[in-house]
Amino acid sequence: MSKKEAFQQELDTKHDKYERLVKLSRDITIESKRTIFLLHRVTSVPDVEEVLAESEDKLDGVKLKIKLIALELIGEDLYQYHRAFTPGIQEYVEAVSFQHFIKERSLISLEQINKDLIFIEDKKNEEPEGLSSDSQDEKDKPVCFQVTPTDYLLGVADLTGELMRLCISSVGNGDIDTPFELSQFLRQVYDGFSYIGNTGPYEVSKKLYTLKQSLGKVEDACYALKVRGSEIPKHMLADVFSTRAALVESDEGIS
Amino acid sequence: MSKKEAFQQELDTKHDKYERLVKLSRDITIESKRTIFLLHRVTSVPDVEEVLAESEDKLDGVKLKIKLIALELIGEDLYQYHRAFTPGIQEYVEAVSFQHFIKERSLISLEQINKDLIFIEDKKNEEPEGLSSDSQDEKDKPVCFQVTPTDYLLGVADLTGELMRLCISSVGNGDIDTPFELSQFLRQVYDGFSYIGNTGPYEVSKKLYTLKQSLGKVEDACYALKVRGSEIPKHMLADVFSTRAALVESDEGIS
Amino acid sequence: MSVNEMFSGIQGFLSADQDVREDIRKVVQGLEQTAREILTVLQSVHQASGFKDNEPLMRVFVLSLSLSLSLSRFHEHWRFVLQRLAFLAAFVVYLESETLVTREEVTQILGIEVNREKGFHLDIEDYLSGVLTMASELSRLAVNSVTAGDYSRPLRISNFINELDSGFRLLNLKNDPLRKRYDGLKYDVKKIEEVVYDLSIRGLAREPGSGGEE
Amino acid sequence: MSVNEMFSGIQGFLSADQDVREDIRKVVQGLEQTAREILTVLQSVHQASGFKDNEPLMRVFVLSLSLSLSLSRFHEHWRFVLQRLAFLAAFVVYLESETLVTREEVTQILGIEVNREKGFHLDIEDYLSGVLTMASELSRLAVNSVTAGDYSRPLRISNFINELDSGFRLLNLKNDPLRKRYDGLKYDVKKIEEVVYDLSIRGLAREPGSGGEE
Amino acid sequence: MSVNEMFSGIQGFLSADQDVREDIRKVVQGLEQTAREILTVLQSVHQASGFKDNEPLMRVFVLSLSLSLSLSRFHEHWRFVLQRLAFLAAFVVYLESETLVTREEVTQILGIEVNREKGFHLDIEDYLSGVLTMASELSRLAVNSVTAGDYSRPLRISNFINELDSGFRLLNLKNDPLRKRYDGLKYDVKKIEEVVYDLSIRGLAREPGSGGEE
Amino acid sequence: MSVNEMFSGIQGFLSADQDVREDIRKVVQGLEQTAREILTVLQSVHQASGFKDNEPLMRVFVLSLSLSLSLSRFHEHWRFVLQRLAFLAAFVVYLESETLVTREEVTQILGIEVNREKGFHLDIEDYLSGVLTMASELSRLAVNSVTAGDYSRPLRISNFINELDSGFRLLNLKNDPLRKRYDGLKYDVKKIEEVVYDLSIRGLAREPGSGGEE
Amino acid sequence: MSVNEMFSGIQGFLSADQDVREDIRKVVQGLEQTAREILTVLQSVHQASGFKDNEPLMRVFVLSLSLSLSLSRFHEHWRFVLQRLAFLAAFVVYLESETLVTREEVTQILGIEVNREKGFHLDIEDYLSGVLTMASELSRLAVNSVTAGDYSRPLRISNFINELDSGFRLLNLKNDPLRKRYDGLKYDVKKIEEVVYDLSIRGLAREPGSGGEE
Amino acid sequence: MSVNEMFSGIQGFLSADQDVREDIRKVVQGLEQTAREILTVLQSVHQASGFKDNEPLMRVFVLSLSLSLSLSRFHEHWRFVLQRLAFLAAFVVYLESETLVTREEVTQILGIEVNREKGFHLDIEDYLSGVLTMASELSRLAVNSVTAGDYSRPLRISNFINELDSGFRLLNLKNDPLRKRYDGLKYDVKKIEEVVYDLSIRGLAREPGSGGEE
Ligand SMILES: [Mn+2]
Ligand SMILES: [Mn+2]
Repeated sequence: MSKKEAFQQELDTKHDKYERLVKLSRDITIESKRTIFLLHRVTSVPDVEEVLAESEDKLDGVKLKIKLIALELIGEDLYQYHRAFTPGIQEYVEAVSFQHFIKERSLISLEQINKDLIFIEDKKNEEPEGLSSDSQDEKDKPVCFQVTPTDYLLGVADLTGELMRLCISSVGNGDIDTPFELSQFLRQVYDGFSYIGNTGPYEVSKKLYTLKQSLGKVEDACYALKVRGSEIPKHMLADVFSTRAALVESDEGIS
Repeated sequence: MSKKEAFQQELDTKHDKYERLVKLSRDITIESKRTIFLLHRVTSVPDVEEVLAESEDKLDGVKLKIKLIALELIGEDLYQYHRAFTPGIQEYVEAVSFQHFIKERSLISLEQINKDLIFIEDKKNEEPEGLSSDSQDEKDKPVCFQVTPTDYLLGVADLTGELMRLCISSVGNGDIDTPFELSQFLRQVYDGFSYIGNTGPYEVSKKLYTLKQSLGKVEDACYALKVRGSEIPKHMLADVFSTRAALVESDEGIS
Repeated sequence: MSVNEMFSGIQGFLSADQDVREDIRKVVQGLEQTAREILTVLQSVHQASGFKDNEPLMRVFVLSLSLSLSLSRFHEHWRFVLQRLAFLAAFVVYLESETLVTREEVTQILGIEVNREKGFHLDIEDYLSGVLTMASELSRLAVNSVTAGDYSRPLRISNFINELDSGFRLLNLKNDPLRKRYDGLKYDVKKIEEVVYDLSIRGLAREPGSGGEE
Repeated sequence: MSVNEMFSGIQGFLSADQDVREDIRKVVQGLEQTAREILTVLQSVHQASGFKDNEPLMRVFVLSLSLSLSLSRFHEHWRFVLQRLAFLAAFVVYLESETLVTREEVTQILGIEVNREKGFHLDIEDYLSGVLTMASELSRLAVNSVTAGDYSRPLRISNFINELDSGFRLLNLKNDPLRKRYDGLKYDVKKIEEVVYDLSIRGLAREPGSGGEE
Repeated sequence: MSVNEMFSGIQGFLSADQDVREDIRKVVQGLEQTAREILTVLQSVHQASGFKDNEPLMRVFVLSLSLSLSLSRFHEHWRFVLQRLAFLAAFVVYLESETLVTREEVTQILGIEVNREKGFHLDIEDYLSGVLTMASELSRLAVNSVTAGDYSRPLRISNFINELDSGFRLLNLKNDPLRKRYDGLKYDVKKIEEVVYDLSIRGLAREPGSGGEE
Repeated sequence: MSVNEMFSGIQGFLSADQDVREDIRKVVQGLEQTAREILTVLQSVHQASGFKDNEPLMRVFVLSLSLSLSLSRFHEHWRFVLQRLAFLAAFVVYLESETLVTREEVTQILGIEVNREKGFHLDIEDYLSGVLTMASELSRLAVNSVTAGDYSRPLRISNFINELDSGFRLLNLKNDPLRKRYDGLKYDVKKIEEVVYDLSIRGLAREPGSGGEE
Repeated sequence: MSVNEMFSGIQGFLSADQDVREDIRKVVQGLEQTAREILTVLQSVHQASGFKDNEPLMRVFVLSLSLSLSLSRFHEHWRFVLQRLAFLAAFVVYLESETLVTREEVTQILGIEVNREKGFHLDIEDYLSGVLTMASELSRLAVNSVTAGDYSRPLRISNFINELDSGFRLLNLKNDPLRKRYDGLKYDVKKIEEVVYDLSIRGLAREPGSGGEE
Repeated sequence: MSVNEMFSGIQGFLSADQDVREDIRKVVQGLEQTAREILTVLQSVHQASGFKDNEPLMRVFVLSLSLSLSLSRFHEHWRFVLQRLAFLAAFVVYLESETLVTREEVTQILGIEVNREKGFHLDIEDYLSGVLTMASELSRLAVNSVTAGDYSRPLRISNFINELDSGFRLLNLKNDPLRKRYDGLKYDVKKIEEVVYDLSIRGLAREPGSGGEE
């Protein structure tokens, strides 16, 4: 009987932790998705920096949640709970790499992502409730979370979908440079994924098709820009677009 | 324009007829299913004849609906509308062959089923509305409906499911002869279907597995009867059951 | 901006929906736990000692009162646990009175509404499904009663199940999962009949009420 | 017999449900026919002659009044036709006033309830889906306006679609089919932008209101 | 044995059916090969050189005469190839006269009966399906005509397709596969509208026959 | 034209392949018919009268000799019928001698080669699949033997199946379909054990050999 | 190029992973073979002769010592074989002592660590899964014991299984595969109850311990 | 024991087969790695800089020489990688010479036998599948060439694809996966035609050969 109770306790502990991680993962997913939505506004607002600053704040909030995951996992088998938080982490990778691309026009590395997830435990009362700090020397060690290469890949694969959306929006808003940069960048990512091919987990191979479609849409957009731009010299094109942008701006009051 | 209107009329006529046939098929299905439900009462009521008579009435109603189908199909391509009424006809075959088995303990033939679907047109006002009797000599010819061999097979395949249910109910009600007769009969039907195998349409082959399961259940029931009957001579078994039946009868007032 | 305002409002609606789904998930989890506990108590009926305690029933009652979900469109989310609770209610009522619980009784026991317009309700299909689960539990009970030396209970169960069976025969079941479950009832009938037969040929069957242990 | 009576009652319920489903099927069929006819009239907007007649709208209004279905649990059965009608209402309202129809307006036009407790209603998802279908129709309209020699309409459509797009950006869409449809909006935006560009580089774009046909 | 005999009889019927199906399969294979060859010749219309030769049409005519299948119940087996042939007939007739082939003309070209009692026939659905396939080929032709420097053909195609589209919109299509194919027509219409737009905005569009720009 | 010539050559290859497939299809159809007829005769073993006639086996032998297909790459096309024939051979051999047919015996009975290089052959997987089908038929036979009053056959079948089961347990099965079918053997074993149990508890089981058939 | 380098690094990581998986696959294959052999020996318990030999157990012990995999993230790859081995350990322990093996005992028997930090370990889910497989084997054993004339073992098994069942009922199982397997326990319990019933009604059941083996 | 001995022998056969499969798996893995690397190099063709280096092709040649598998029955295992390599060979040959690679050339490039009796070979279906993959890559290349400012390449690709299309139209494709892939070719043709159209209408299309590359 007492044996059964011990089982029950072990199962409950595991289950409760799992549920907490699922909850955290969901929160991370929602906040990351919101960050991505926010970042898409860079194509339509005048002040990009403001959007970036706001996204920074949001991502800081997400990082705090990831810290809570890291705290839950101290002394635990990461992979036993991996399924609980992998959706959230992938979405975070998507969001953070999207922000990085907008700022730097480059792919954030796994190392960089993981470096940003090393947390120095400075305040004791930040610890989440329900977590017993049984070993004292843990307070000195930094809490850190390690994104797995697979989660990184899956997040980056989804990033390409967002970049495709960014490209189409850019075209819609008369930005003629971003699409070309994006096609260059997406081709590199696509080539990278092609290189990995089916050596990775099945989920990664599965994304290759969507990735190719996204790349195709971006290539088509560049093609369209090139073809329609062929009718008028490029510097004039820029003029047309700035006039156009002003026109849209001034219209906004009317309707 | 007038050409398009002619198309519209042709499509509408076809579609309306199709819808009417679907409606008739549904009615036939519902009434046939009700007949089958009714017939299952033979295992639990004292007067089997009464149930059979009632089922006869119900099936006569179904036949009238089939006559309406036959009237709709006069001068038409049967197979163009076949999909519309095949579910109903299969269910009718199931019902009529179930009734036949209960009465005769044999399989009704396709010829017999079709013979019962030759209708002599005696009253003119029986014609369904919306049907123009354009050719006069049709009144003399008998209206008849031909069940296709495939519909017959599919109906019989479903019959075996009902027979399995009848067998299990019989055992539950202490009838020890019906299960053995049923196992003999179902084995013949199963052998027949095995013989046809995959030469028939796919739907027929698909039913083979269910048919085998039904046969297995009946064989298991016979086995159970034989094994438990082995503990007591068969004539005594009958006594036990008649006592039991009386007991159930007398109980009914109490609860 | 007008369009923007409209969409802000819409976003509010969408978020609220998500919250309701989350709430349902939690309530359902709690109900499942309660159902499990009640069943554990009820299982003792299969032991020689039998079942006496009907206190757990009260707990369902209390718990379900906290349900204020008024949206039938989330039915799929709680269908399974409702069938489970309907089974438990039917089983308890049978054990107490050897009668068939009505749908109204189930809803009263569980503290829920029958009328679907008034919110949380009990579908006919869910009620019938619970009744069929009870029938299968009764066939097990018939077997175990004999082992425990109670030779009259199987006969009473047999009568009850026969009545149930003829009730179901009145239904023109379309619904596939329910029809399949109903086919299982015949096997329960058959199993109980075999028990009664075994008792009969050994002269152990007694008129219910005339002798019996109870 | 008591159990038998109970089951007879249950059979009644089950039959009634089936009848309701049958009724819905017929109403939906009629609505689809009406929707098709309205669309045919509306298509004339793509011709040089343009669209003038808003009489068909009335017919939806009248027809839908005959709907007295109060059961939201059959939503799946009329979801498709509702989205279609929402699109038509949105399209007519845009053509008449160049504004975005609200959900309330759609329900008034169609004569249905917003509040789901009161029966037949219009889900947010169905409303948004109808709006997205209209957006795609507008991108086609922008192209055909140019062919018909109307160079100001594309600019007005462009502004309207941009507003719509920024509205949708506020939504945190979970729902997969809707999200996918929303992605399509970006292509409509892009297509309209290309038309505006083509007009710009040829000096054909005019300030809406300053010149134009209207 | 009686049951055995019954099944033997049915087996005989099924075997006969199988033989007919086998025969149909062979005829259909031949027709498909012919259809493929005709299409190859017709494809030249998309090249700058254009299409001149209508000799292949004769071959369908001859081949189909050899068809003496009188069983409409195997319709499913030759439905696909008939639709293919109807498309080819419609395409040839359009290329020759820029008119829509009638169902009667198709049956004459293919040497088959319209009246279903007389055997092999052309269903209205199959005819319409063939016409829709032609529409999609015409949208491709509009694109390729521009490449070949023919700026008036796209306008003529546009008018033709618009007529076709409004004709189809009047039809109350119930038949699911046909309905789906009709949905594809929208894309063809849109594509052709865009080609006409491209010509208009560049001042290349001319009224067919009349000359002059808009 | 060069590309055209290449494709003409390729079409030649494809046609030759198609012809072979066509031939196989006919042979397989004939074999299936034979297999069905043999099975019909064998089914009589489940009747009280039992199975006596082993003449049909000869017919497989004769028919399969006419097979001269030497292409193992069409294996998929006759895999199914081969498994069926292997089952029949195994079943007949068991009924005659209550022993397990060997793969060599099956190939001799069917008149085919074991060596795959020499053409038509019997794969181990196909042989084992046939054996498993027989096992499932034997579990049915055990049940029906009891019904027919033969209480000793189930015990003999039980011993045979147990031997078979431990034989299969030696195999390291990777092949997915075979593995799945092997899982079914466990149910057959269990079913037969329950038959033997039913006989034992009623004192009906006798040691095979010691008591003989009833 | 920067992106290229990043993907090369990740590819390196993935390749290393693949190698580990390959190694695990081989070890697991060996373990499966061993498990199969042990089971073959254990199957003799279902024969009249019974099971005596516990030597194979040692072989698992030795083999598993060679496991030095310390990566819990490949748990999925050896989960199945571990459950199998846990079942075998539980079965052997039951046969020897009629007690439930503890998780600690299983890990000792298999020579693996409980503590997950130290590498290869036994999850509580895997342990419970093994126990449930044993329960199903015990229901088979109850049947076969009767056949072998041992009427007291089924009663002892019945008590043991009932204890197990009520133990499991206390567990709040969330883990889906385990939950499904637990549902199977109900059938085992029912089967054993029926065996006990059969013995009871024939007066063959005796209290274990009081009467000894027949 | 006789049955046991039989199964031991069978296990021997199965193990040998498994070893072959294991070997194939490793070779295929290596080939896939090579194919991936070649593709990465070839992808540079879509960049403005273009593709120059044909050295990777040699690496396939060398690696595939080590293949001495003579069993066509494992065809399924390497089918996928062969199609991939055939695609790469076809793509390289097109980039170098703008001609269609023949099946013989592919086998020479890959160092494999055409004759299937001599072992490892290249099926027509695998060759054609590779060619179709190339066609789809060429439609992408047409788009990207325009972006890179090369307006003459799309016209050359268009001519090449049209030839390919009419070649495929000669084939009587039964094989389902290939047929499906061939349907994709129509989209590639259409896509390329639209690119050429876009160039034409803007006066950017030049006859290949007459104007040269930009
Ligand atoms: Mn995303
Ligand atoms: Mn039925």
